[in-house]
Amino acid sequence: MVGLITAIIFIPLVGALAVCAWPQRNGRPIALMFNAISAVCALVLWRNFDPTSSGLQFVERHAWIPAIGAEYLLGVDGLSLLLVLLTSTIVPFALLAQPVPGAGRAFYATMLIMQSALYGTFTAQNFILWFLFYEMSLLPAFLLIKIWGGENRDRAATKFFLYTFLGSVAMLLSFLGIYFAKGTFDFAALAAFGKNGLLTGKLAWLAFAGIFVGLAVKVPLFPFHTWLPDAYQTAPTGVSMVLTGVLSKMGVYGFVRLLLPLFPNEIKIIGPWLLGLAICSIVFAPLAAWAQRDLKRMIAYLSINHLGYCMLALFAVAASPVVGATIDMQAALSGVFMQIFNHGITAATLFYFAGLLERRRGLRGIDDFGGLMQRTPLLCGWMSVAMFSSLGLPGLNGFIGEFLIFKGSFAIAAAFTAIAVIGLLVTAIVFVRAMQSLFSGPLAESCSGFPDLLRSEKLVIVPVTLLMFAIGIAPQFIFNIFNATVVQMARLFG
Amino acid sequence: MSKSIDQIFVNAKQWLLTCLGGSPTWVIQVVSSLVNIFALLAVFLTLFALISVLERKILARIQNRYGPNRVGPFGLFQPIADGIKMLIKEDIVPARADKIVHFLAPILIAAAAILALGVIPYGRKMTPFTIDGGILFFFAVGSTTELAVFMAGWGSNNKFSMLGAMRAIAQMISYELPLILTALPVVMVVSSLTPDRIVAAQAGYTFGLVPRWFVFTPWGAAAFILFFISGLVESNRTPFDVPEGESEIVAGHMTEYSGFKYATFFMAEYIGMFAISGLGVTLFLGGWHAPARALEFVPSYVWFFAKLSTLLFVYIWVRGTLPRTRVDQMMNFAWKFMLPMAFTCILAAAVWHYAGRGLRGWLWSLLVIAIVYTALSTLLDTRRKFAPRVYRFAE
Amino acid sequence: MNSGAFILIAIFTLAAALAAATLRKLMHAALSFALAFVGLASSFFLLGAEFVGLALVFVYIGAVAVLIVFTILLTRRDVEKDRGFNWGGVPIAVAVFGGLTWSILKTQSIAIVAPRMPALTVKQIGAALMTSYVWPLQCVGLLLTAALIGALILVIEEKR
Amino acid sequence: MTPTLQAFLIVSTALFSIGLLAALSRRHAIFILIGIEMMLAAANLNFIAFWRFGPHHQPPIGVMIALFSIAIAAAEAAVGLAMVIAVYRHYRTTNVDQLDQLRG
Amino acid sequence: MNSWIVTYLWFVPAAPFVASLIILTLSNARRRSAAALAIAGQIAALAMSILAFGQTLQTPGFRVVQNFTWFTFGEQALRLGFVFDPLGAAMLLMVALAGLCIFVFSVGYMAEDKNFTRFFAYLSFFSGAMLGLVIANSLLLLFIFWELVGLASYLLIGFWIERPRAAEAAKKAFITTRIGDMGFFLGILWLYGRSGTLLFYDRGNGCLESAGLAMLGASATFIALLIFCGAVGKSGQFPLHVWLPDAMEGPTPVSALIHAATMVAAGVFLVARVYPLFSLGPINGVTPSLTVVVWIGVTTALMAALIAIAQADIKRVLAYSTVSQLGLMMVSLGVGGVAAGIMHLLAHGFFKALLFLGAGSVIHGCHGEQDIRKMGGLRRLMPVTFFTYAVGMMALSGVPFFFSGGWTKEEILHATASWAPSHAPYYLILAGVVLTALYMTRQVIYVFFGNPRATAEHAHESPRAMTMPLIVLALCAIFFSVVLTPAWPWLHGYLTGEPVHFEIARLIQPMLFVSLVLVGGGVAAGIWIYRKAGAPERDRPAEIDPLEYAQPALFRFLANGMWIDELYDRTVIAFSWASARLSDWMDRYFWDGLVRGFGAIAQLFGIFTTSVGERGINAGVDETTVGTRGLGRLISAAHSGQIQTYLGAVAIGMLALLLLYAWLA
Repeated sequence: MVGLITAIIFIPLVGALAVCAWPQRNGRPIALMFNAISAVCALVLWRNFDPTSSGLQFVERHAWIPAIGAEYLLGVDGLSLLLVLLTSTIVPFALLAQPVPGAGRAFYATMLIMQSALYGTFTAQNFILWFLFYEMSLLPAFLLIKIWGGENRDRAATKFFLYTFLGSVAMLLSFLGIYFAKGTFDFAALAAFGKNGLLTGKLAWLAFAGIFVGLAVKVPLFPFHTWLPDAYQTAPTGVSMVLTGVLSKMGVYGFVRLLLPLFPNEIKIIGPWLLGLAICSIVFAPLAAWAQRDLKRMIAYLSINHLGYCMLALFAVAASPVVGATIDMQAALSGVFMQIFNHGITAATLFYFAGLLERRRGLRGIDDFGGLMQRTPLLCGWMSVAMFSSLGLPGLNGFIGEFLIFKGSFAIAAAFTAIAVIGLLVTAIVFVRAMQSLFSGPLAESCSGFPDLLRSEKLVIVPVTLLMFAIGIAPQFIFNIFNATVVQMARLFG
Repeated sequence: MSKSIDQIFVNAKQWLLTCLGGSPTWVIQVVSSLVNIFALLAVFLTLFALISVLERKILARIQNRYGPNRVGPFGLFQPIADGIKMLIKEDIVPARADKIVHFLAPILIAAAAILALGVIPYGRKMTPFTIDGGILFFFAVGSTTELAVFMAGWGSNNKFSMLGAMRAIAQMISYELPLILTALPVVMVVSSLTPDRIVAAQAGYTFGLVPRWFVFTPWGAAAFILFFISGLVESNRTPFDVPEGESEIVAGHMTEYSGFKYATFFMAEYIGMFAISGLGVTLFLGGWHAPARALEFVPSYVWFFAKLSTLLFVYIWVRGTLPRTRVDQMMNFAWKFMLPMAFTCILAAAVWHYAGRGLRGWLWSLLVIAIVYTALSTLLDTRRKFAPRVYRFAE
Repeated sequence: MNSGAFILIAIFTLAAALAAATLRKLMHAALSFALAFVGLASSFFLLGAEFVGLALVFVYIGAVAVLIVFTILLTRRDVEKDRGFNWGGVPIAVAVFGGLTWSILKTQSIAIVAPRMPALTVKQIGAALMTSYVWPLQCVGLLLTAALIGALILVIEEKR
Repeated sequence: MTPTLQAFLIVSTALFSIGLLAALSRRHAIFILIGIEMMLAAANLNFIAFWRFGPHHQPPIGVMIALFSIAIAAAEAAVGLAMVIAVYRHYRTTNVDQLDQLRG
Repeated sequence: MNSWIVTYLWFVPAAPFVASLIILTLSNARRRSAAALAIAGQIAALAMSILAFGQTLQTPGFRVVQNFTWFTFGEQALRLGFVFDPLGAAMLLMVALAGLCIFVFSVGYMAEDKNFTRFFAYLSFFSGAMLGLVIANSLLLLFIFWELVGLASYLLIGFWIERPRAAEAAKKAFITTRIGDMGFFLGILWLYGRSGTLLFYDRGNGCLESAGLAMLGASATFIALLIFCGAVGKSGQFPLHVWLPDAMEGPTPVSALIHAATMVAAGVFLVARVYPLFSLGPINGVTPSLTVVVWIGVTTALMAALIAIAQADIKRVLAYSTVSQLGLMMVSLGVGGVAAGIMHLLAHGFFKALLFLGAGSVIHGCHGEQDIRKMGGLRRLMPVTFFTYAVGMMALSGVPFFFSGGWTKEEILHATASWAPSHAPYYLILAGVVLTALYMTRQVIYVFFGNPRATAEHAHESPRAMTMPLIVLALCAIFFSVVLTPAWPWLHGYLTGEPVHFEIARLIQPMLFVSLVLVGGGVAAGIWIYRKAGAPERDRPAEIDPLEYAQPALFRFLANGMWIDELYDRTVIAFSWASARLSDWMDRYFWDGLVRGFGAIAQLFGIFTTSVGERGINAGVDETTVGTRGLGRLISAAHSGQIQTYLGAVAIGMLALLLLYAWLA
C-alpha cells in the first residue's frame, strides 16, 4: 500500500494533462474519470486504514532537500483521511455541478490541479511539502475566480489572492523562524517540541501571530473574512463548492495540525480573546447573512458561521484551563471533525442549488424568485433538505457535529458557548426566511417556466442527500475514521 | 471397405507418384503439387459450373420461375453454353485504361481465390498443402483480393469502377476484422493455426450423440454466425453486394470488363465463396467429420462437400430472400456490432476454456454472450435505428 | 535451401523493388511495391520463417499496400502530375550500397552457410509471444491503437 | 550449393539502397514512405537472416524482432499516409519540394 | 426488568415514518393509495400502542427501558433509548387515537386539495415524530423528535404554500419555537456536562434517577428552567405564545392534530417527563423552577382566555383557548399536580381535537368562511356537527359530571387550591374558568344560533368521512370521564402508581359546586350578552360585537392579542434586523475598508518597483536578446525545410560512420 497516497495526489495532475490533451472542448468526462480513479484510491486507503491506530499510516518518507530539512513525507491519520475522502467527494460533485457551456478544458485542468494540491495539503507531514501544496491550491483558486468568475471577478480574485497570499507569507516567515530555532520542519517533531514551549519571548508571539493570521485568513475567522463573501459570490458554482467544501477546511486543518500543537501555552494565555473572535464569527456572520439579498453571498456568510463553530471548539479545547476533561475535549474535537465533513458536503450542496437556481433564472437574488414550490417541488424539497441540514436539524448530518461541538465547548467554556447559541438561532432565521421567499407565496412570473430537477441533476443530488441522511442517522462509520486520532489529540492537548 | 473408399483419392495419388519412382525429390515434389493443383482446379471449376446453374435454378424457384431449362437435361449444360459465350465475346479494353493493371486484376483475383483453397482439409488426409500457419495463410492470401479489386477499379479508369472498388475495399477491410477475430477463438481453443489440427480437435461426440463441433458451443455458434455474415460480405454476396449493385453503379469494379476477363472475375467470386465456406466448415462445422457416429462409414470428403453445399445453399437462399443493405448501415453494423461481438466470442471462448470446457463452461460462456449481446443491442438502440425509415421531406 | 530458388527470388524482389522506386506512374510503383514484398516473403519462406513471411504478406499487401493505393487515390489530382526525378539521390544511394557491400564482403566471418535447424513452429512463436515477449506485445498493441487513433484524427476534415 | 549469409545481406543491402533511392529521389511524399517501408523490410530480412544463420536460440529472437518491426512498420505506414493526406488537404500538394514551411 | 414490548416499541413511530416515506415517493395523482397508506400506518401504530398499553396494566409503576448506543465519539458512547411507562403509554394511546380520527377526517376535508398526497406524507411524518417523542428515554432523543415535530409543524402550517400568510405563519412558528429550543438545547448541554448522561432511566444511572440527580446540585434549577424554555416555546406559553394563533393558517386538521391535541401538549409532557429535575431539592414541594412554571402558566391561562373573548375567527378562538388550557396544565404541574395536569392534557387532546374538527366541518360547510360573525343558524343545517361541537364546548367549559374536561379541571383546581406559597393562582384560574365558559358560549351562539348570515345560508352537512371522527371523538370526550371521576380515579392511579378504590361518596365534593356555579355563571353571562349577537340591536350594527359596542378600546386591545405581536415587532425583531444590517455594513465598509487601505499601500510599492524594473533591468536584457537573435539567424539558414535534403544528409552521415569504423578497424 506504500505509494498509494502519492498515487492519490498525482492522479489528478495526470488527469489535468490528459484533459489538456483531450481533443474536445468538454473535458468533463476525462476529468471525472480521473476523479473516479483517485476516489477509488482514496477508498482503498480507507479500506486498508486501521481505525484503531492513532499514529500516521501509509507513511512515505524520502529525502527531498536535505539542506533545509525538507522531506517528501506523506502519511494519513484519521483527520487526514477524513479530509481526503471529503476532497474525493466534493471535487467530482463540483465538476458535475458546473454547467458545461461555461467551462472549457482549461477549467477542468485547473480544478484537477487544485484537487491534487488539496490532497497534498491534507497528507503532507512536513512543513515545506505542506506549504508547497498549500500554495499550489491558492493559484488555481485564483485563476478559477479570475477567469471563470461572475461580476466583479477581478476585484474578488485579487482580494482573495492578496489576503491568502499575505497570510501565507506571514506563515512562511514564522516557520522559517521556527526552523532556525529548532532545525526541523517535521510536524510530529515540532509538536513534540511544542509541548514544552517551542520558542520563548517575543519571537514566540511573533511566530504565533504569523501562523495564526495565515490560517485565520484561510478559515476564515472574524475579522479576516471579508474576502470570502466576495470570492464565493463571484466564483462559478463549481468553484464555490470546492472553495467552501474543501479549501476552507485547509485552514481548520492547519489549526489542528500546526497551531494548536505548536503553541499550546500561547493559546492558553490569549484563549478568551480567540474564543471572542470565534464568537464574533458565529454571531455576526449569520446576522450579516440575514441582511444579504444574494443567495450565494448569504450561503457564504453562513459558511463563516459554521466554521466559527469549529473554531469555537478548537479554541475551547486548546485554551481549556481545566486539566483532565478529556471526555469533553474528545467531544469537541469529534464535533469539529464531524462538522468539517458535514459542512463540506452541506455547503457544497447549497451552492449547487444556488447554481441550479441561477442557471434557471439568470439571477440569484432571493427576491428574484417566489412560489417555486408550486413549479418545482422536487428542487425545493431536496434544497430544503440541504438547508435543514445546514441549520442543524436532527436526523440530518449537521446536527451531530454541532451537538458535539456545543457539548464539548459548553463544558469547557460555558459562557461563550451560550452566546454561540444565538448563531444557531440566527442561522435558522436566515434559512427559514430564504425558504419563505424562494419557495412559498404566489408563483413569480419570471419563475413560471422553470424546469424541475432534471435527471442528471437528480443523479447528482440524490447520493449526496442520502449521504447527509446516512450521517445524520447512523454516523458511526464517519466516527470510526477519526476516533483514535481524537483520543490521541485530546491526550496531546489535555 | 469404407476405409479404402475414404482414402481412394489419396491412394490414387500415391500410386501416381510411385510411378515416378527414381526421379529426384524436387521432381516428385513438383509433380505432387501439380497433382494437387489440378485436382483442386478440376473439382472446384466443376463445382463452380454446377453452382452457377444451380443458383440460377434455385433463385428461380424462390421467385416462382423455372430458371434455365433449355440446354441439356434440366438445363444442366447451361454453364458450358455460358462459358462458350464468354470465350468468344470480344475483349474490350477502354482506351484510357491503365492497360497492365486492367489486365492483371482478374488474374490476381482468381489466383488469390484459388490459392486460398489450398489449405483446406477436404477429407481425412486430404489437405492439398499442409502449412503450419494454414489459417494465417488463408487470410494473408485473402487479403490480396482487396488489392486486386482496387487494381480493377483503378485500371478501368471509370468512375463507376472506381466507386465500386472503393466500396468493395471498404467493406472487405471492415469485415475482414470480424472474420479473422471470429476465427481466433477456434485457434485459441485448439491452440493451433493448422487446419488439420482444428478439424482433429472437433472429432468425437459428446454423450456419443452430439458431435464436438465448435458450432455447438455458445461461443462457437455466435462466432459461426458472425463468420458467416462476414463471409457474405467478403464474397460480395447479397445482401452485401453493394460494390456491384447494378442499380447504382452498373457492375462496380467489373464494369469495364467483358469476355473472359469478366468470366474470371465471376469465377473468382464463386471460388472465394467456396473458400470461405470451406474455412467455415473447417473451423466450426467439424470439417470432414460425420455428424453421427453411425454415419462414419460414409467417406469423409462426402461429408465435407455435403456441409459445403449446405452452406452454399444458404448463400443462395439468402441472396434470394434479402434486399441489399445501405452502405452506412453495413459499416455501422461492422464496427459497432460485429467487432465487439467478435471480441466477446474470444472472451466467451476463454471463459468456456477456464470453466472446464464442460456444461459449466457452456453455460458461463452463454451468459457472457447473452449479456454483451443484450447490452450492445440496447446501446445501439436497434429498435429505433432499424425501424422503418421516416422520410422527412418526402411529402 | 536452394541457390537457384534464392537467386530467382532475389532477382524478382530487387527488380520489383527497383520498379517501385523508379516507375513513373505512382500506381504502378505501388503495385510493384506489393510485388517486391511477395518476393521478400518468399525469401522468408526460404529462410524457414514461414510465419513471418505470412505476416509480411498479410500486413504489407493486405494493409500497407492497400493504404498506399488509397492514399494515391485520395491525392489523385496531384499524383498525375509528372515531377521528374531528383538525380541527386542516386549517387548517395549508390554510395551507400557500395559502402555496405564492400564492408559485407570484407567481413569474412559471415561467409557461412545455414546450420541445420529444427523447423520453427507457430506454436513456439506463440509461446514466446505470450511469455518472454508479452510486454513488448502489449506495447505494440498500444502503439497500433494509438497509431490508429492518431491516423484517424489526422485525416478528419479540418473545420473551417 | 546453398546461399551464404553474405548473399542474403547483399540482397538486403540492395533493397535498402533502393529504398533509399526512392526516398531521396522521388519528389512525391508517398514515394518517401514506400522507400522507408522498403528500408524497414530490408532490416527485417537482415534479422531473419541472422537468426537463421546464427546460433540456435530459444525463443527465436530474430523472428520476434522481425514480427514486432512489421507491426511497427504498419503503424508507421498508417500514420505516415494519414499525414500525407492531411498535408495534401492543407497545401493541395504532395510534392515534398514545395513543403518547406520549416525552412529556417 | 425488561419486556418484549419495549424491544419492539420502535415499531410504533416507525410505522407512520415508513408510510410517510413511501407516500413521498408517490406521484401527486395517487391520492387514494396515499390516504390508505397513511391510515394504515396510523392503525398499525394504534394497534401496537394498545398492545403495549395492555402490558402496563398488569403492574403498577410499570416502567421498561431499552437503551442502545447511537455512536461512539472518542472513547465515549452516546446512548439513546426508549422508555415505556404509564405516562408514555397514556400519551401514546391518545396521540395514536386522536391522530387516527384526524387522519380519517382529513380524507374528507382535504379531498379537493391538489397536494393531497404531500399532506398525508407530512401528517404521517408528524405522527411518527410525535409518537417517538413520547417514548424517548433520552433527552437527546426527545430533542431530536421534538425538532422533527417542529419541522412537521412548520411544513404543515405552511402547507398552502401559495398563501403568503401561511408561509409567514410557518416561519414565525418555526423561529419562535426555536428560540425556546435554544434554551432547551443549552439545558441539554448543561445537563449532559453535569451528569454525563442524557438517558432518563438507566438502571439507576440515568439523569432522572437519584445518582444522576445527585450530581446536578444547584445547577438543577437553571437546567430545569432552560428546559422549560423549550416547553414554553412549544406549548405556546407567554411570552412565546404568539406563533400559535397564527399557526391557524394551516389546514384545520393540522390545527386539530398538532396545534391543539398533540404537539403543543409536548411541552407539558416534557415538563412531566423531567419532573424530577424541577422538583429537586423541594422546600415544601416548592422549588424556584416550579414557581416560575406556575406563574407563567397562570399568566398564559388568563391572558389567552381574555384574548379569546374578542376573537372573530372561529379557529383563533380555539387557538387562544388552547393556549389558555395549556397554561392551566402548566399551573397544575407547577403546583405539584402532575397527574392532574396529564389527565387534563389527555382529556384536552380529545375534546380540543373534537372542537377543531367541528370547526373544520363548519368551515368546510361554509365554503372556507372562518369569521363567526358571518355564520349563524348552523344548528339546523349541520346537526351532527352541532351536537358534537356542543359536547366539545361543554367539555372545554368544564361542565361537571358528564364531560371529561369537567373532572380534570376539578382536579387541577383542587391541586392549585392547596398550593402553599400563594392563593393568587387559584383565584386567577377560577376567573379563567368563567372566561372559558363565556367565550365558548359566545362562539356557539354566533355559529349555531340565530339566523344564517352571509355565506352560512348555503351551508351543508359534511361528508361521512368527516362526521364519523367527530362522533368518535365526542364519545371519547364523554366516556373518557369514566376513568376520571373521583369515585373511581383509575387514570390518576394509573399515572401515579397508587392503588385505586371505588368509592361513590367521593363523587360529590364541595368544590364541584363552586365550579358548577362558575361555569353556569359564565354560560349564563354569555347567553345574556350575546342573545342577539348576529342581529342589529338599538344603534348597534349587526357585525359589531356587543362587547365591542360596550367597551371599544378594551375590545380592540384584546382582539389584537394585547398588541404583543406589535410589541415584539417594534422591539426584538427591529433590534435583530438592525444588528443584521449593522453587521453587513461593518463587513462591507469597515473591515473591507481596512483591507483596501492595505491594498493601496501595496499598490504604491508596486508602482515604485515597476519603474525601477523598466529603466534598469529591462534595458540590459534587451541588449542580450538582440545579440542572440543574430546568431540564431545565421544558423537557421542551414535548415532548408526539404525533407529529402535531411534524409540525404543522414545517409551520408551513416556512410561516414561506416567509413570511420572501417578506418578504425
